[in-house]
Amino acid sequence: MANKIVIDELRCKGCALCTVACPQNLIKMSKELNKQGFLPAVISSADLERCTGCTLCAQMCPDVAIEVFKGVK
Amino acid sequence: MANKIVIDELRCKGCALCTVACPQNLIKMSKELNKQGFLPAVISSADLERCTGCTLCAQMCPDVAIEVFKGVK
Amino acid sequence: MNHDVYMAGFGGQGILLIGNLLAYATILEGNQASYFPAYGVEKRGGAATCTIVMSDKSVGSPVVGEPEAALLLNPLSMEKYYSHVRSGGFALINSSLIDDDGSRRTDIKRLLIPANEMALAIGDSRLVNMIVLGAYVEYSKVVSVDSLKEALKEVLPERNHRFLPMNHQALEAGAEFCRQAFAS
Amino acid sequence: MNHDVYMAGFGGQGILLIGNLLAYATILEGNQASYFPAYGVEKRGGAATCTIVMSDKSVGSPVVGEPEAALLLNPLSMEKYYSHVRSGGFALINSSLIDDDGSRRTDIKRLLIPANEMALAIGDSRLVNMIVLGAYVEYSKVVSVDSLKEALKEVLPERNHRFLPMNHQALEAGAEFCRQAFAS
Amino acid sequence: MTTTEMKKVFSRPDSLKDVQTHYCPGCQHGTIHRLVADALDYFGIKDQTIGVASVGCSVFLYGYFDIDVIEAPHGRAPAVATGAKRVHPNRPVFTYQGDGDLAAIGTSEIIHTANRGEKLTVIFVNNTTYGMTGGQMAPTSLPGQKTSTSPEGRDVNTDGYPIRMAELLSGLEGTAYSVRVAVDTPKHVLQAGKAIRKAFKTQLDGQGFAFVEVLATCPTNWGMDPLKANERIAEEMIPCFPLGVYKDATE
Amino acid sequence: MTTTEMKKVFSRPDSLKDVQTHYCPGCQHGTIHRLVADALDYFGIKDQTIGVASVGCSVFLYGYFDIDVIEAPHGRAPAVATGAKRVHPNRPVFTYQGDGDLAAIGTSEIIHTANRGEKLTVIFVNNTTYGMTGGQMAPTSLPGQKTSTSPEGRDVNTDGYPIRMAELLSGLEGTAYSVRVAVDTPKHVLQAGKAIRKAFKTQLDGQGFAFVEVLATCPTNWGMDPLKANERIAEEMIPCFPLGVYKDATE
Amino acid sequence: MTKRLFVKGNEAVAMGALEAGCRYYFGYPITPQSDIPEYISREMPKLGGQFIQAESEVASINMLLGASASGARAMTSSSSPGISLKQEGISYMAGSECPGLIVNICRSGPGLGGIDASQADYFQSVKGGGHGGYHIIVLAPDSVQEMYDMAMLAFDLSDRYRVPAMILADAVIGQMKEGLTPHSYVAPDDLEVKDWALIGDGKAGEQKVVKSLYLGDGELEAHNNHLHAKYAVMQVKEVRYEGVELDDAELVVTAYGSTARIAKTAVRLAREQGMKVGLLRPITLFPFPKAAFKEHTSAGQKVLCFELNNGQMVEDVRLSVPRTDVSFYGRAPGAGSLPTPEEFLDQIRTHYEA
Amino acid sequence: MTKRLFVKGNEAVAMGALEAGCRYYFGYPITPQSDIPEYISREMPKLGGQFIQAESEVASINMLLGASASGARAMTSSSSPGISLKQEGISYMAGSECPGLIVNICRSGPGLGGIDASQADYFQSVKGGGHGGYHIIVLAPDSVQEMYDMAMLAFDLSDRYRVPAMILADAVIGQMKEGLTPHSYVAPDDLEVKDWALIGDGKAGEQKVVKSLYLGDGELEAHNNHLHAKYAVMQVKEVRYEGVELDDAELVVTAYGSTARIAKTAVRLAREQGMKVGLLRPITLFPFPKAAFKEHTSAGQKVLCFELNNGQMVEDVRLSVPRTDVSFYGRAPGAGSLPTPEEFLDQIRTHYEA
Ligand SMILES: Cc1ncc(C[n+]2csc(CCOP(=O)(O)OP(=O)(O)O)c2C)c(N)n1
Ligand SMILES: Cc1ncc(C[n+]2csc(CCOP(=O)(O)OP(=O)(O)O)c2C)c(N)n1
Ligand code: SF4
Ligand code: SF4
Ligand code: SF4
Ligand code: SF4
Ligand code: SF4
Ligand code: SF4
Ligand SMILES: [Mg+2]
Ligand SMILES: [Mg+2]
Repeated sequence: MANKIVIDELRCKGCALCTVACPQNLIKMSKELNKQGFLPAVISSADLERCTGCTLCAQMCPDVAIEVFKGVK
Repeated sequence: MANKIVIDELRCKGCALCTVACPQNLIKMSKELNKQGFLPAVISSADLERCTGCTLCAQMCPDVAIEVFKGVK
Repeated sequence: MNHDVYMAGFGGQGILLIGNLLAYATILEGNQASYFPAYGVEKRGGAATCTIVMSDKSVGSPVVGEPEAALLLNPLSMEKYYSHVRSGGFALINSSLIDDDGSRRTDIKRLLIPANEMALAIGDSRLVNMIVLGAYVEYSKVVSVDSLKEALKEVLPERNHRFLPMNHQALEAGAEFCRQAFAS
Repeated sequence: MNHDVYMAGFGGQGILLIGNLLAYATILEGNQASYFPAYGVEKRGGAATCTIVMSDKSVGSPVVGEPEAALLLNPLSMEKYYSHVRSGGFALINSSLIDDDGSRRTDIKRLLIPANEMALAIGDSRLVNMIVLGAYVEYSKVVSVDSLKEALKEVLPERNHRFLPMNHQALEAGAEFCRQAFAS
Repeated sequence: MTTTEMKKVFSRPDSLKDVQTHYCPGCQHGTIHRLVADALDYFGIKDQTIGVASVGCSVFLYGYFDIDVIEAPHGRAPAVATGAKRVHPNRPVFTYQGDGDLAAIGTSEIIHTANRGEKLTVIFVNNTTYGMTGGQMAPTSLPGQKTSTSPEGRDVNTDGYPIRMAELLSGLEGTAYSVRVAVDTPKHVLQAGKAIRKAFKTQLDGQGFAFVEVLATCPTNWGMDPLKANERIAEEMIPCFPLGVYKDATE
Repeated sequence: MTTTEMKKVFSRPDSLKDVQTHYCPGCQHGTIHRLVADALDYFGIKDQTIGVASVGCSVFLYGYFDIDVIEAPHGRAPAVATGAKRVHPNRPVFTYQGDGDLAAIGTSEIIHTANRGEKLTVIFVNNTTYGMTGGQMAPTSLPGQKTSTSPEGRDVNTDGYPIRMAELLSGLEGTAYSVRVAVDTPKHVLQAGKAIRKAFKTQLDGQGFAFVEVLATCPTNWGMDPLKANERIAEEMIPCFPLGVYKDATE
Repeated sequence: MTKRLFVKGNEAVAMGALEAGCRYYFGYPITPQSDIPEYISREMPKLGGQFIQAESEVASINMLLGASASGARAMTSSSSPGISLKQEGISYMAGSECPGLIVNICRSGPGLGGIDASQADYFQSVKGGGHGGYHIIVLAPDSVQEMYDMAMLAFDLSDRYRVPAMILADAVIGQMKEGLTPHSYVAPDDLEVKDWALIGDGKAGEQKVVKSLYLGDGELEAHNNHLHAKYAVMQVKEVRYEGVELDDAELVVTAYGSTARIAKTAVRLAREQGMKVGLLRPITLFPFPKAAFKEHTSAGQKVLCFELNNGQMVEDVRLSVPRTDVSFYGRAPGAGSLPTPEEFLDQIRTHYEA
Repeated sequence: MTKRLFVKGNEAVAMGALEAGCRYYFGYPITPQSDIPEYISREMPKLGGQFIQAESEVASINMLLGASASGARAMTSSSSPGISLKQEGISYMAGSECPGLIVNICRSGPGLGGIDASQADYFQSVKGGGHGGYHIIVLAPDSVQEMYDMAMLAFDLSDRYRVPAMILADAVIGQMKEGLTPHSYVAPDDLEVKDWALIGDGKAGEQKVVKSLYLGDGELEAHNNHLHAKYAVMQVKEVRYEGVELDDAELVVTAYGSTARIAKTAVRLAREQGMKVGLLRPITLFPFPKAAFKEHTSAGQKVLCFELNNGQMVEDVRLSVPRTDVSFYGRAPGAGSLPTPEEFLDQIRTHYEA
């Protein structure tokens, strides 16, 4: 079982609300602008490993830029 | 000591609210139309004798057609 | 046929009812009629007036400056409207309440009718309007008394139909009074 | 004197500020100027454009169909407005963001300026607007750089006056770039 | 015994002109006018007071009160009064509004005026109908009440519920005093008089917005004689609109 | 491990179009849109539902929701929705309104629509300011809040008090459900989602008027970054606008 | 339905609307039109429709917008001050192309004014009292029969063009009783299903939006031009007027609604006195019968315009025939201010002889 | 106060109003005029006045009525949809002869439309968007300086005639920044103490009533005639317009406000190209400069009217000079819909050469 999130970089407006929502503190803000001029949220593959699929980051995202997947046994 | 009320026949619209307000039941409705076409409230001189000057009739009169006087000792 | 009549009195004298009745009777006879009430903000106690225009063609103005006939039921109406009656026209004056006999005008026909007394004689002071209407149609022949009766049946709610006979009596009495007056 | 310039970029590039500055400097020099912003419902992220008209007489239309000069700061502006520049006019193109070098038009003067890079070189990416403005006034001479500096002092709130030197540097850099470009 | 030995203990207040009103027989607008005038007399403020008339049977306020009056559009008296009060913060200003005026078209104005805590006195005459226009359903009409626009009686499922303004406004912080009274018995009339006086005192003391809802009759549009109409207040209205002080933040 | 072994547990609801919104970064209109769309998905009513857009930052509702939409004049969404619902009693109808729209200009409409017990769902986004027009004072602005029309901060003595709509509407008989939620934490978001679902269920069950007030940010006009703005909800808004169910007559 | 009835104009317009299939009424009481909601509150439930007494005129017009956007035939009615309050909503309906019937039984103003007949809302009705330079269809019945007939016509025109329609009358036409011959409503063949409206016919994914917001570059300009193109079509196709003895008229009297009724008698009296006078009565005030005025003044006839106001329609007459001699006789509205046929006759004589 | 400032038109009108002694502002936010309440909310407290952000436009106009009836100089401002909502209140102010300033920074409609500049509220402003056939004074500034100056003028005219005054501008004039030379307000000598108002000067028993209700026979008619008599005086005494190179003009261009600014440049360009073209810019839209149009077209000049709408002021031009050849070129408002001087120049050339 493994879980993951996918952040749609194009939709993300860089508000950072997901970063404080994640109980595991997995999401960080990028230092590089996306095409719209925002600094999007990112998650490293290392951190992704620790994702519990709790969806809390996605719940908070105003731009519905996060999809969450849960591993099926 | 004696008390009295004065009903302004011209102002009275014959609503009869004063008649039920008087604890002594002193006020009656006339059988004759006044100039405006209403049957005004009247009080007989006999009944006037029994007036306590309580002002309740006047309190109820929507047309402020009643004045109340109280006898001064 | 082309007639008009102005009716005025105080609220409660039943002016609007007879106005309606007259117009409706006209329509029942296959002619055209308009009924136009004047109404005020003050619903009660104020003046009640209306104009009926009757014609065998379509009715033009529902408003008339100098009516052919006027039914004047109280002193205020007499004061305000008597002078407007068209020269050659007709005024019906409720002499029970109006002192002025209108004799200053010689260019119109007048009928002084003690409508309140007559109504009381029939048994109900509220019949003043019917008496006056009866007299007017007798004079003008704009509609028949029968048409008025028919109209009345339709205008009065069923539950009040027991008052029909009294009303008929008042209409007849008014008509009769008029006949007598002009016969003499 | 009778000049006009159109400026366009995206919100946040500081277009409206330099528009204000230019118009205000014009007024400080005793001439007339109008500043007209176009604004949208979408405050952020959308386009920001404004038109400045400068004259020694009273300014007529604050709106211009074919501007004498255009300062184009992002690709969208280039796409939309480049073709409107008056024949014989001038276009200042931020080559840091705009790939199109505008060479298809030969009837106007062009200056490609790598404003973003220049701004970063001075130390703040937000200075793009000042660099462009410096270049424009160097080219057009509508106002002196000194007037712009004076205007800037008035327009910037006191607490931001510590940024004045940096802004001055950017204005000068833009002007210098323009001088160089047209000298060569 | 001569008149000189007698003291007048009840007479027409000075603030009320000595004229006949146009109100129908038994209509309690007259009673409420008198109570308001009594309050103006009591505080001696007749010459300072500004009355704001609303549109309803009481639109002729200026004809009855001997005070300065501004006539407001239907429902807007609280806004007009706000304008007047801001200009003359030291003059007492009151509005006098019916239930159609205040609780229907003027809902927004009364709520926000109360919420701003404007230092005004509002006299609200709830007679469960639009009197002036001929007895249409009001927001305060009782469930089942037959009116000219609810011929089968007010149906709460489609027409809504009688709205309780005294309660509603008491939920706003700007409201300093909110009370409901009636004028159907001498006792209630005396209480109503006190409430109205207190509503003016609240304003004079600068304590905020003061609201008095008065349950009253409209015999004409209720199709009842004045006595029957008066009885309806206790029988039908008070059960739906309980009397009482809903808020008193003046202490 | 491949994707095929994974189950999507959170994704964009069907009722929401797959487009970028015009909202500012961190603006919680987006969150609330998503929650409403989730509810429409949940009940499978996307193709029946009529949304009534108000005037405010959310005016482009039709651009984001894949449902039929009527655009109402500022403040009038409840009246427009009433018209629509009476014509289509079996279609779910909701309004989506800001605090300027609903609690200022639209006060009268929201109160009477609730009082009539219209079977509607109202989503009320309280961000204590007029977002779209550039951050003016709203009826819900907090005491002392600096806005573009209260540069020294809202002064309750002249500007009035923050108005509490969830409480106010719960005082009306026609209101079946009135609740206040927030979207500042994942927990609150989940609660808000439930409340919104319940507000639709109330309508679908024909139980009356359902109202959900959502406390949300306007980072732009508050002059705060999205995180700071989000914190303000717990720090300043909730103390003034307590969360909770104010009325639930659906049982 | 052929029995001749004797009813008020206000009742007739309500009857006509119901006969035309109007099933939603939203209104707020105001004299002198309250007979309309009163009648409808009695009759609508029998037809399975909805009568809502709204909390205000503003709410009413917006409920109408909602019902119209939902595909229904619906209406509101009011009188002058109430109609003023509806102006924002009317502009929205015009902008979002929502049909619907608005009845204005005009009373005297400005402000609270009085409750007597008035024609002082002409400008408001035909020039657009609301913002944004739209127009609505404006019909001016002059009899109880027309109140009935035009309720139907108003719905048909309104649906055909997706333009709100107003019936503009006053206390004379609204309070007057006359004979009325009711008849069954027959929908015109060309009326289409309102597939622009939220009638619930959509397949999944076919979103319908009713709105007046157009923010893209040029979108709103195009929308406005589209609206004005519709007005231009109506100007050609939908003008209605009545001509009375115009053929040999040397003086053309014009008036609408209540004053037209009075003018009809005045014109008859003038004819009786040998004056060659005719009447041109605009029935559609918007679109205005410009061409009719041109036609009937082409041979140098003069025009005399009567109104119950200080001069409004006369401007449209003048704009229709700029080179014609157009005179105006108006009466400012208010209690006791109804002109009489005799009064109009005097004016006719003066202008005829001049 | 002689320093030259660089400010927005919206700010200028607010500054002018405050300088003219306006101490009460009541308004509700709406783009593109929110700078006005924002400016006043900052500045009014310093002057001891009151700024109220009302709950709606309806409340604002009625607060204004209350303040005006209480004798104060007071104002409101809004933009098109909000102005529509004020129509009932404006009619009441007109009827009860309450002066006061209403600013309309007109935006594009109908309905929600857009926020761009528009002149489509001309009819609403000058013909009376509200009920009852009244008029208000309407001033159309075309520069930031005039926004300032006309705020003062509006208060003076409004007080002098007891007629509400409107400043009608749009996003071009309101959002534009230009130089402004402020100056001190000097009250005209003829302005009287407002002893009709509730200014608290009364002796006991001298009741003051501000109302628009007139129910006695003939009272309202007389009142309306009184109002219209004032309008007639204003028509003679208070017309203002600007003429540019009219003396030898063969084609008279006319436009007001924003389009007049654009037209000014177009006329200059035309002159540069040798065309004899002038500009007649109405400054008072009501009263309208009829006589000026007569004067400047008496020798057969043609007129070309520019508007940012589908044709409104052009009707008043045509009514002013019915026998003159009047052409119209309009642009329906909306985003991206501002005409340019070049565009107007093309039109001038076409009509000049025709
Ligand atoms: C804008 C507007 N709408 C409607 C009216 C008509 N109108 C006059 S009074 C009134 C209602 C009066 O009822 P209420 O306020 O209860 O006062 P009451 O007569 O019962 O004392 C209405 C609807 C109006 N004058 N103005
Ligand atoms: C009649 C009218 N008045 C004012 C406006 C301007 N206006 C547009 S949105 C808005 C307020 C928006 O605030 P809110 O409802 O709180 O929504 P938000 O943008 O904060 O989500 C205002 C005043 C308008 N469009 N129409
Ligand atoms: S799903 Fe939960 S654990 Fe995973 S990134 Fe989001 S918040 Fe963190
Ligand atoms: S919450 Fe959404 S929009 Fe905000 S930073 Fe995270 S992914 Fe981006
Ligand atoms: S004063 Fe009292 S006792 Fe005397 S009549 Fe009146 S109510 Fe009766
Ligand atoms: S209460 Fe007054 S009006 Fe009524 S009957 Fe008695 S005296 Fe007459
Ligand atoms: S109609 Fe009713 S409220 Fe109006 S005066 Fe008559 S009784 Fe009083
Ligand atoms: S202005 Fe405020 S409410 Fe509007 S989109 Fe931006 S953050 Fe959201
Ligand atoms: Mg009432
Ligand atoms: Mg908001």
